[in-house]
Amino acid sequence: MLRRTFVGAAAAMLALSGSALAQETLKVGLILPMTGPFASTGRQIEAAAKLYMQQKGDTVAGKKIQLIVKDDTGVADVTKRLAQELIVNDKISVMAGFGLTPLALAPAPLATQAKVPQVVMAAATATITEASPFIVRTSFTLPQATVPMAEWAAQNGIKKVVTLVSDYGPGIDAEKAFTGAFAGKGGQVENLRVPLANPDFSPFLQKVTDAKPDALFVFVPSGIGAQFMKQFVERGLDKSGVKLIGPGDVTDDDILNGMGDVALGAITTQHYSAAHDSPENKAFVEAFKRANPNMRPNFMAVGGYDGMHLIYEGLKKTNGQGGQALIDAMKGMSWTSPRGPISIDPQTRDIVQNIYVRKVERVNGELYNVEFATIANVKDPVKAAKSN
Amino acid sequence: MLTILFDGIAYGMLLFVLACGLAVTLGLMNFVNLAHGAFAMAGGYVTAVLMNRHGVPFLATLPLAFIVPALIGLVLERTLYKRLYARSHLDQVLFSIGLVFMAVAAIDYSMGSQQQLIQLPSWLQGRVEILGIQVGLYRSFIIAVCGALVVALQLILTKTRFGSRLRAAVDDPRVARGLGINVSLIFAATFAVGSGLAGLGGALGAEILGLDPTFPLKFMIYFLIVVTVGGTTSITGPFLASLLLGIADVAGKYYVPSVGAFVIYTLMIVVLVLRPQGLFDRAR
Amino acid sequence: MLSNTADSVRASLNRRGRWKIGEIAFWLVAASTLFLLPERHLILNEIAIIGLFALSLDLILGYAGIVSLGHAAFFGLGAYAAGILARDGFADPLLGLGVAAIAAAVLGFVTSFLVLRGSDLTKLMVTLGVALVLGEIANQASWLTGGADGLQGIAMGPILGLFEFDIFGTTAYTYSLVVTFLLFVVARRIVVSPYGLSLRSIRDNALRARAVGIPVNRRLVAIYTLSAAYAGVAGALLAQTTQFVSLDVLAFHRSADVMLVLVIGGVGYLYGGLIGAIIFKVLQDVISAWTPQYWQFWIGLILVLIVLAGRERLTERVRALWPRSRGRTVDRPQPLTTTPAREV
Amino acid sequence: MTPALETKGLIKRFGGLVATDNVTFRLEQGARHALIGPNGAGKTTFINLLTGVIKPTTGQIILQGEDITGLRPELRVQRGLARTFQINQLFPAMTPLETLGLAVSERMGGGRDWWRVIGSKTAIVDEIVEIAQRFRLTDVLDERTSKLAYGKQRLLEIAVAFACRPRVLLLDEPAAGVPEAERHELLATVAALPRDVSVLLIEHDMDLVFSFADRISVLVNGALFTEGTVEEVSTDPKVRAVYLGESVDE
Repeated sequence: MLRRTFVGAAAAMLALSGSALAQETLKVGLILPMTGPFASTGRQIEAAAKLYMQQKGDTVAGKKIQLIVKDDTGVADVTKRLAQELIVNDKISVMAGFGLTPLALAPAPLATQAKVPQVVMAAATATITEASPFIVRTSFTLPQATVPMAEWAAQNGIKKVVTLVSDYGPGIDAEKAFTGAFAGKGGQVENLRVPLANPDFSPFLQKVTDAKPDALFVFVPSGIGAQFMKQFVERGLDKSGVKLIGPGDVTDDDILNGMGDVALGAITTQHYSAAHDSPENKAFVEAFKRANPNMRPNFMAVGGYDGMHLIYEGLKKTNGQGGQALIDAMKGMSWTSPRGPISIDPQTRDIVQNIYVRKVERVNGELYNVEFATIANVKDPVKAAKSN
Repeated sequence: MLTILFDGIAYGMLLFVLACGLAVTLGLMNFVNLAHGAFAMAGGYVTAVLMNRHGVPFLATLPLAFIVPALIGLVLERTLYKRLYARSHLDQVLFSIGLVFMAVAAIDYSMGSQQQLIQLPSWLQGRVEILGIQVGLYRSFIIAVCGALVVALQLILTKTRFGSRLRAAVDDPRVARGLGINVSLIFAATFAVGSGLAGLGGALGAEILGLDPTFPLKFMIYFLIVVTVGGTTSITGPFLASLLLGIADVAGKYYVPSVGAFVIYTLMIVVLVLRPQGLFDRAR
Repeated sequence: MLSNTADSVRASLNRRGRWKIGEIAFWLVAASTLFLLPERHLILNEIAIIGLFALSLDLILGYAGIVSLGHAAFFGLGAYAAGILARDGFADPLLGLGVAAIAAAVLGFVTSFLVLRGSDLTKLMVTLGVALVLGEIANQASWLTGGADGLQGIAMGPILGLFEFDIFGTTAYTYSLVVTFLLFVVARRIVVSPYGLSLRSIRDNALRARAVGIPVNRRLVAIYTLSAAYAGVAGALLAQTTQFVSLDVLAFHRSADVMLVLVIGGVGYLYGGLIGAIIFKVLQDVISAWTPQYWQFWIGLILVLIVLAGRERLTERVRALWPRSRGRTVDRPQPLTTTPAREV
Repeated sequence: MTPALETKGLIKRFGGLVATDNVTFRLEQGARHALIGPNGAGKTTFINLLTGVIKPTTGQIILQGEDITGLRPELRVQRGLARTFQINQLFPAMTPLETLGLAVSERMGGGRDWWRVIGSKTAIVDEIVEIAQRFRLTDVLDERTSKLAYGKQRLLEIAVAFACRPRVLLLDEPAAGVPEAERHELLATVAALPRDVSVLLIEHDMDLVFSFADRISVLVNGALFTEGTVEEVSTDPKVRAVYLGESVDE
């Protein structure tokens, strides 16, 4: 017991020394999957974070910000080790990034122990922010993006839906959120789960064909969405009148344009589209494309961009101090992001944002998710339900 | 029902074209080439780059998707692979895994990590109904192309001089050499053709299997299953194994989605333990 | 004259069992890192674990000639066993190690019968298949393993009731290093024992080994089981020191990496795994700090070069750095060209 | 007296091919018995049947009065049936010392010993020394086996089998391939094998057969063709016809 207190004290001192001693530079550890199957997530976030620093300068509250990028290769125990090293050796003020749910959960105990705020820029399982009081999120939660989809579907004459999700945390989250909300409105739902690593969707799509639903709700991690779309169309599901709906991952901006006409007409709900009509977004997209030719910012990028903003503004407020002060400063913060108005819920440390209903259309020769309806200020429904 | 069978056959055919080169290198040169998938990836990227950056029509890219990996294969065979024929399987495995790592990183560096997408010509999109079965046009195309390849390969192997020399070299390289057959040349040519076929498979499969830098690692296991289950002494063995695997995979996911992959791996182990020479090999 | 010969025979036979100066130095250096490199304890911990994992592979590959592309099956099983135990309230680390070792040993024993027959390729595929099946099971049984999200909520108690795991990784590294060292000492004894000698003979020439009266299969089953238990302990160490387990512990790349580690360090002399782990991790750390996206390329290149240069020769070189009392070496056999396939 | 080794009606078929055809054979205690026959006569199959590498289709194999037909190879060795191979089967990466140490310690049940080193047992050390001297290997004990001269490797091949302390020793062409200069040493050690070991010699070299053996069996097409003393067989015109006639200059 005595030892435990000692460890706690040591960790606290460490966090203190991180801000008190290293006056000159404040270090931000950015841990991302830069190689492996989820590398594209890492690349988007890194590019956005660097863009933010390039735009806003690398000095905050009189101190220099140093970004340390580490590749966890998408492996959770590596994430944890890297986080630990960054905390212990580099004495970072904030850790950020975290491309997938397990990667965000693995270092959570460290955040608590060392009192280092952990800014989740990508992972989207609802429960993540409950893993540590030092976790704050600038991406989204799947239920947040999904429940509006269910409501929209119910209001627009869809009665029977088949859900098809990747079999892992976020997928199951999406399935539950949609099924709950849609069944609550009197709809009929059938669930299908596909393995996370899956080369061929055809057997699952065949099941969908056989079920003859009004709409197919789909969640697959961004990246394999394209494959899904193609097979959806190849199977003629679009022509047989099955609407494709889901959270925006499947029509990820990063690869949407490459999907071609097969993606046209897909209806998704999400917090960000590169086609979002606002001056902030136009500037963001343009700058992003200039800095990274051949890339279009997607919802991962905006999560990284806003994450950096949150870190900058938080540090400004605390005058460079980290730890508890920084996480407190981040709570309740609100600003206008490229995606629209957003804020950090002071209770849950999760993001509150508008969710947009979009449809894939061709704009100036390129495919975009064009927003046509807005549901304002959506909180994560899972945690909202708990607090009520 | 029959649609599932049809999809499985298309998938299996594709696997065969991807993996048959591996079967030949393994059977002929007794070389375990885990980097086989890298050649397939090369073919896929040739097609993707030609189509997306240079606007070459899909069909026109296919010959190049064969030729480019074949040339790469030829060069690598002459410079590196041939040094390793006499080594242990372990050395070969390590060497080819090293090549895979390099290929993955190199493609990632030059092409980016995202999925490469290709636009099929419109006449290959969609599906038609034949005798009450829903048939995907592109999958029919794959079956046709791969079926033609299988027949061609079988004819080359059994009817041509090259085929008989190849078979002689497989049976006993020393005797073949004694008969004045240039075994080394046959090895090189076969390796190149095998790599080229993999490339073609990669190009055809980009639409169905996806194409990104991790392709060689993702599908390596499938290729190995085809080869080890099918055996390496003939073309028909791996062919039947591919079809079986394709149909089992698709049907498994359709009927028992929660145990699909499980069944395939277990089956592989059972086959290997009971028939180490492969399911369709003649008993020796 | 006769007693002279007997003495020199005895000396020769015992020489392998004695600790050499280089070995003692190796472990002293390892121990000194506890004090000299306090900032690197986290990566050192990983090195110790991977070293132990590679050591376990060396037991079957280097000493018994069994190739495996699925050794992660045992590593992962050990990790999950220890992790689940800790999650469900049995927080004692040593208990976890024991359970992990037993669980992995049982799996090793059962699957060993699958790898007794067949060519190298068959063995590679069968071991790979076992690991894949296990990965599928862990994925499906998410009520037990947490599925693709990983096993959450591992809380480890203090080691021996005294030493709490700390954030600097010092306790973790000390723990892993001590466990690795103890298991190394055991392995070292085993490989120089008559049993170990019989394994080497099986690797060299199984046909003759049988003709000397060695029950080949039983010996292989035993070493495979032991190796599995070692791998299980390595997995348990990872689970306990990172307090996290994900499906990744069973993934193919774990098996491939450990093979790579062992090959970099050299097969068949126990230190290969440890040295390989050091080289591999340091390289990975350095290269990936320099170019986070593309470090795999350089690892791949190194692997290709090692094989092309002839890894046995390289291993000889490394071993030659060990001070030895006489010029005799214990290396791998050349391919057994003298063994025709007569066993069938 | 019980024969050292005996087969009764031994038959081995590979598909349609009869490789061993109803062989009933006796090896007397302390015998020096040679088994000869033209190439393809089934000598190797017969040896493989005796040692248990392959199982007979029907028939019995009896070692020192005990039926060993169903036993695994290593158990036959433990019961006193050892063999040498026509082509050296050694442990290339081990030394002769380790090879002999292995064989001796295995015989003493030491192969299950996980903990001690071999050299700690005096009985083992003494026996290694004795065998090394008998087979003239004392000088090369610490060399790598793969680096030994061929004649020494051949001696080691016999020494390993001898280290199993067999009651019956099967020598498969012990002098095959040995250069003339090293041949004498080898033949001398073979001739000096102790008399309590019964030896079955499989050989092509007629000089060696005539100088070593006191009985000869002739195997033709998998069946026992004839059997008798050296004199009887060497003068048998039928044997000359089927066997000696075919390989005059061997």
